[in-house]
Amino acid sequence: MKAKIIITPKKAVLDPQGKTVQNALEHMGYQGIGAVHVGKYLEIEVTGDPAVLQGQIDEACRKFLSNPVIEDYKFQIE
Amino acid sequence: MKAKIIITPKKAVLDPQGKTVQNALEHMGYQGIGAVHVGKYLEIEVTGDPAVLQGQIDEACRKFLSNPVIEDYKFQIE
Amino acid sequence: MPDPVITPALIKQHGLTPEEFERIRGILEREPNLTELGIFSVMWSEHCSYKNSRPLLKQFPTKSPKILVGAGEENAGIIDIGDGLAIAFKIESHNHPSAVEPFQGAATGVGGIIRDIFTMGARPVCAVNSLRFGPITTVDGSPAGPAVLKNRRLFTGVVAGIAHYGNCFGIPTIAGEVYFDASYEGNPLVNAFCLGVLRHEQIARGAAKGIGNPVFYVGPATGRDGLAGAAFASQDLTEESAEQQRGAVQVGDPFMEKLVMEACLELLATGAVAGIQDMGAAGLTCSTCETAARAGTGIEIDLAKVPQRAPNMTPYEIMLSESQERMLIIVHKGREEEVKRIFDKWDLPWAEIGFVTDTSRMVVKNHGVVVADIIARKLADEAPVYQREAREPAYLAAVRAFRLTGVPDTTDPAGNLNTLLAWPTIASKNWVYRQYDHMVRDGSVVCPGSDAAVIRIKADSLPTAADATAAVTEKYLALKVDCNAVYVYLDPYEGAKTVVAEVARNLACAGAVPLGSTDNLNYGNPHNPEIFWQLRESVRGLAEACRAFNAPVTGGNVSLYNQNPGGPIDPTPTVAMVGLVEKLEHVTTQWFKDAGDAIILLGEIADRQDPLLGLGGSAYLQRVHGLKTGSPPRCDLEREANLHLALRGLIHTGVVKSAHDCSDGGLAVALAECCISRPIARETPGLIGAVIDLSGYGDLRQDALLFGESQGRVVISVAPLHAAKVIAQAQALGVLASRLGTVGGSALQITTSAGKLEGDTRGLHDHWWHALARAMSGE
Amino acid sequence: MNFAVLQFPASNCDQDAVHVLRNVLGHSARLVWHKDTSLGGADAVIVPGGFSYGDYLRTGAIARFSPVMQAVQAFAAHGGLVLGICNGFQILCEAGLLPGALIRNRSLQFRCEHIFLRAPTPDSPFTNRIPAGQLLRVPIAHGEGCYFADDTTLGQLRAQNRILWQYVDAAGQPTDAANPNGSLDNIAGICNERRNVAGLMPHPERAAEGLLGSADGRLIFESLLHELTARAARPPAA
Ligand SMILES: Nc1ncnc2c1ncn2[C@@H]1O[C@H](COP(=O)(O)OP(=O)(O)O)[C@@H](O)[C@H]1O
Ligand SMILES: [Mg+2]
Repeated sequence: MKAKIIITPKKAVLDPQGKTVQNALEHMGYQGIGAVHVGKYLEIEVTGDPAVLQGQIDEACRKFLSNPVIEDYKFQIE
Repeated sequence: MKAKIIITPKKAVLDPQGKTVQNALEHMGYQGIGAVHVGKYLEIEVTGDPAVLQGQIDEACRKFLSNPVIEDYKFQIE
Repeated sequence: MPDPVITPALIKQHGLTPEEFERIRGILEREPNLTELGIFSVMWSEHCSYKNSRPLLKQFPTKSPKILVGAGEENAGIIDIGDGLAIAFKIESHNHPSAVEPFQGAATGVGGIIRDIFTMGARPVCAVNSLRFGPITTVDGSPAGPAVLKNRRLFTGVVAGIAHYGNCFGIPTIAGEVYFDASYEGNPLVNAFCLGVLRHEQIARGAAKGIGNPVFYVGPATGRDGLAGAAFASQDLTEESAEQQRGAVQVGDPFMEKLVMEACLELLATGAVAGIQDMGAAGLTCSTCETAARAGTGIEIDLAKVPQRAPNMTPYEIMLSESQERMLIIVHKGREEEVKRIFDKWDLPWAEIGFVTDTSRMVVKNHGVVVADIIARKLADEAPVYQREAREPAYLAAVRAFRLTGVPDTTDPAGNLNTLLAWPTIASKNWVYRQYDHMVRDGSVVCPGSDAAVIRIKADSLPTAADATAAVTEKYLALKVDCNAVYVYLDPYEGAKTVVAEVARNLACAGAVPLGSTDNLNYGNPHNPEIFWQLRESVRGLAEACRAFNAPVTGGNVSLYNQNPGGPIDPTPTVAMVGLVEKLEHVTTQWFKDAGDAIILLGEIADRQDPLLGLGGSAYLQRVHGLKTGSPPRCDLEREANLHLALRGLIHTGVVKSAHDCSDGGLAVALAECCISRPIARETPGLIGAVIDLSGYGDLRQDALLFGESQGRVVISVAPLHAAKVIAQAQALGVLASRLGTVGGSALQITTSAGKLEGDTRGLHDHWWHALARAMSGE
Repeated sequence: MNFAVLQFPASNCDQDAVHVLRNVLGHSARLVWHKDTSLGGADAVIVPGGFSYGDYLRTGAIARFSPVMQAVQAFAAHGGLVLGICNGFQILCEAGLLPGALIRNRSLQFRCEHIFLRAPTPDSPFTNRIPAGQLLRVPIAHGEGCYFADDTTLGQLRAQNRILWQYVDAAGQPTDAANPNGSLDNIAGICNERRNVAGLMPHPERAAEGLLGSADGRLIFESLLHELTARAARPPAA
C-alpha cells in the first residue's frame, strides 16, 4: 500500500513561492491563471493493518511531516 | 476550477529527502514503513474551457513546472 | 462590524495597565476606539517604547566625533570610517517568533534587520548572528529525551532560516556565536545583526518632511501576519501567547526583500525621496507615526489604498499587521513618476496611500472615514517610562561564597581537553556557518572560524551613487558578537564588562581598532525585581566597558520577558562590535602558521587575586564538574584596554603571525584551537602541533592553569628571531609577556609541573570539528 | 575583451563577476538586465550566481524564460562562449544549453566552504590554462548542486571529455568524502558537446584575489580570455 500525503501552506500564511510561480505563469502568457499554492507531496510505502496505519500516518503528519504552524495536510492510503 | 499537480522525482534520481524522512520515521518507531518519496504539489486556480486548460496545464507542467530530466508529473483539473 | 466596547479586559489583553489607559484618554482627550487602542498598545510595548529600560540605556556612551547618526535618532546609527564613507549597523532580536516557528522566526529576524540598514540609505554588506538554545546533548551521553530533541529542532530550524534568508538575499553571514544552556530551553535567543555601507551624503532619514508630499507604500500586500508581534515580544512566552501567535506567523520572502532593497537604493540615488522607513515591528503604525514625529509634521493615510492580501481586513488588522518586506516612502511632490518607474522596473507592488500634513496628527482613514486620529509625537515619544524596583537576586550569595576547596584538581587533563573541545558551546561552529553563504560579495577576507571576521569594503559595496565615477578607498572592517551569559548570571556587573572586553579583544586579535558597538539586552520579566537588578547592573557594566574601549553604542534592542515556565533565561546582553583594520597587512588570524615559530602569551597566566583562579563560571566547571557557579573572572578594564593597545601595536610592526584570545575553556582550549582551526578545504584541515612548557607555574592548580578563564590573555605566535624583541616591546607597553613554547609537530604537547598533556592534532580536530554534526545526528 | 554579465532580479554574484573581470583582470564587463533582449555585442557571457527569481519552484526554472535567455540561446548557437557559475550553471541546465540537472545536496543543507577542484582536460575554452594535475582551491556556496544526468548522458560526458571540473581531495582523488553534494562522478562542472557553453557550481570569481585566500579561480577566467584572444586573432569564417 501507499500513503499519499499532500501538505499545503495554510491559507492565511504568505506563500511567496506560489505568488512567484503565479507571476511567472502570467508572464509566460497563460490565460485564466488565479492564485497558485506550492506544497509538498509525499508517497510512503506502507504495510500493515489499514485502520492502524490510518492513525499512524495521521500522527506522523501532525507531529513530523508537516509543520502545523504554517501548513495543512491531508492524506489517503491506497 | 483548480488544477492539482503532483510532481515526483524520477525513480533513478537520488532522493535524499525521501531517505531522510524514511529513516526518521523508522527511528520514531513507526512500523511497516517502506520507501519514501518526496515531491511537490501545486494547486492552481484556473478559469476557462476545461479542454483548453487541459492542454495548457500539460504544457506548463512539461515546459516549466517540472523538469523532465529529474521529475515526472501528473495532474487533474477539478 | 461595530467597534467593540473598550472594557478593562480588552485593555488588559492589549498589555496596557489602567494607568496607561488613562494616559491614552488624556492624550486623545476622549475615549479611544479599538484601532487606536491597538495602535497605542504596540507603540507602548517594550519592544517599541523601551518603557522599562530607557532610563538605564541613558548610561551608554553614545557620542564620538565619528558618529554621524547617534543612538535613538533613526533606525540605526551611522559611523564615519574615513574617506567619505560610513557604516550603519544594528542588532535586533527575534526570540519569541523563533520559539514559535524557528525557521520563519529566524528568517524574518534577518529580513527585519536588513531593512533597518537599507532604510538608512546604506547597502547591507554583511550579517552576523548570536544564538542560544537549550542543550542539544545529554550530559552522560544517554539517548536524548523530548527536551533535547526539541532543542535540536529549534537549532536546526533557526540556522536553516537564517541561511535561507541571508543566502537568497545575497549577504554574507560572516560571524556569530552559539551557546547552549538549560536556561534557554523553550525560549531560544535569536539576535541578528546587519551592517551596511554608504557615503556620508547618502544618509537617508525616516522623517515625513514636506507638507503635501505623497506617501508611498511599496512591497507585498498586507496580510494578517504577525498581528501585534511587538506586543507578543513584550510579554512572557507562555503556551497561550505562543498559541495566539501561531495563527499569525510571518513568512519571510528574501527574494522580495532583495527587490525592495535594490529599488529603494536606486530610488534614493535619484533624490526624489524626502523620507523613508521600513515597516518593522508594529508595521504601518510605527512607520507612519514615527516619520511624522521625527519631522514634526502630520501624516494622513487611507487604508483602502493599502494593498491587502486577505479579504475583509479591518483597520485594526491593517495597522497592526507585521507582514514583511514593506517600506513607507515619502516622495518629493512632483517626482512621483520617477518613483513609479523604478518600482515597476523591479516588478514591485506599490501604492500611493496618503500625504504629509501640517497638523502634527497621524490621521488614518478607511474609505474616507477617520478610524484613528492621534498626535503623532505623543504616540511615538510619550510612552510611559518606568523605574522598576530592583533587588539583588538571592542566588548570588551562594555564588560569591563558592570556593574550590570541594573541587579536586584534574587527574586527566588530556581527557578534559577533548571533552571541552567537543562540548557544543566550545566546539567548532562549522555545522552552522557552512550553511551560511559567508563569501558572497567578494569581500570575506577572514571567514567565520577565526576570532573576528574581516570584510573588505570596495566600490560595489556602496549604494549606487549619482556620481558613479568617484573613486572609493578600500576599507577593512572586523566584526564579532559575544556574550558569556553564565558570567553575567553569576555577576551581572562584572560579567557584562567581560562581554564587552571579550568582543573588543577579538577585534584586537584581528588587528582592528573599535569603531562602535550595538547591544541586544535579552532578559526575563522586568517586573521581577531580581531580574530588573540583573538588567540594571549589567547595563552599568556594559556602559563602563564600552567607554573603556572607545566603542560607543550606536543603537541596539531590548528583549525582555524571555521566560518559559521553568524560569527566566540567564541575563544575556549580547554585544556586537565593529572595528577598522587600517591596512590589509594588519589583518591577523588565530591559527599558528609555521613550524618553529615562538608562542607567546600576552597577559598574566592566571589572575592570582581571584580566589577561583578564573574557574568561576568556567566551561570546565560546568562541563567536567556539573557546576554553574562561582564568581566569574574579574575584568580589569584598564589592563584589558592596554593589552589591546599593545597587541595592535605589535601587529602593526608586522611580526605577529597569529593572535587568539583565551576565552571559554581557557589556555589549553585556546592553544588547541591555534593548532587545529586553520581551514584549507573540505575534509582538509590545516593542522600543526605545538610544544608548550608550563612547568614554571607549579604554584597553580592544574585545572586553573589549563582551563581557567582569567581575562586579558592572548596567545600570539611570531618568527623565532623576533621572540625576544616582541616580549621586550610588550613589556615596555606595560603588558606581561612570556614565551610558552614553539609551533611544530603533529601534536599539542603541554608540560606542566604535574606531567604532560599530549593530544594528536588529528584527534583534537576530530573532537572539535565534528561535535555539532554528531550531536545533531544523535551519535 | 567585452563580457556580458547577466542580471536577474535576485542575482547576487553579478557584481562579483563584474568586479573580477574589470578590476582584477582589467577587461570590460557590463551588466545585462534580464528584460533586455540583446547582449550588446559581448565577446562572452557570464551567467552569474544568485537566486535569480528567488529560486522558487526549482533553481533556474523561471530565469530560463526571461527575455535575455533568448539572446543567450542565439549567442551560444553561433558558437559564443557562455560560462554559468553556480545559479548560472543551474539556469543553463534548465534552459537545455547543458545536459542534466542540479538537485538538492545529499546533506539537504546549504554548503559554503572551500573545495579542491581538478580539471581532467585542458581541452576546452574554460580549462586551457589550467596546468595538468594542478588542483584549484575554490569555494562553493549552494544548496542544490548535486549533479544528475541519466546514464546515457553521463556516458557521453565521459566519452567526450566534457567533465571539466571534479571535486577532489587534497591528493587529487575524486573521493566520496571530497564530494560536497553527492554529484555523480564528483562532477563540479561540464561543457556542451560543442564545448562553447560550460557551467560549474564552484565560484571562481570568489577565488581570484590573494586577499580572499586563493587566486586559483583566475585560471578559469584566464582560459576564457586565452580562447577569446585566439579567436580574435583568427580571420573570421567566410
Ligand atoms: N552562528 C554563527 N554564525 C556564524 N559564525 C559563527 C557562528 N557561531 C560561531 N561562529 C564563528 O565561529 C568562530 C568561533 O566563535 P566563538 O566560539 O564565539 O569564538 P570566541 O571563542 O572567540 O568567542 C568565530 O569565527 C565565529 O564568528
Ligand atoms: Mg575569541
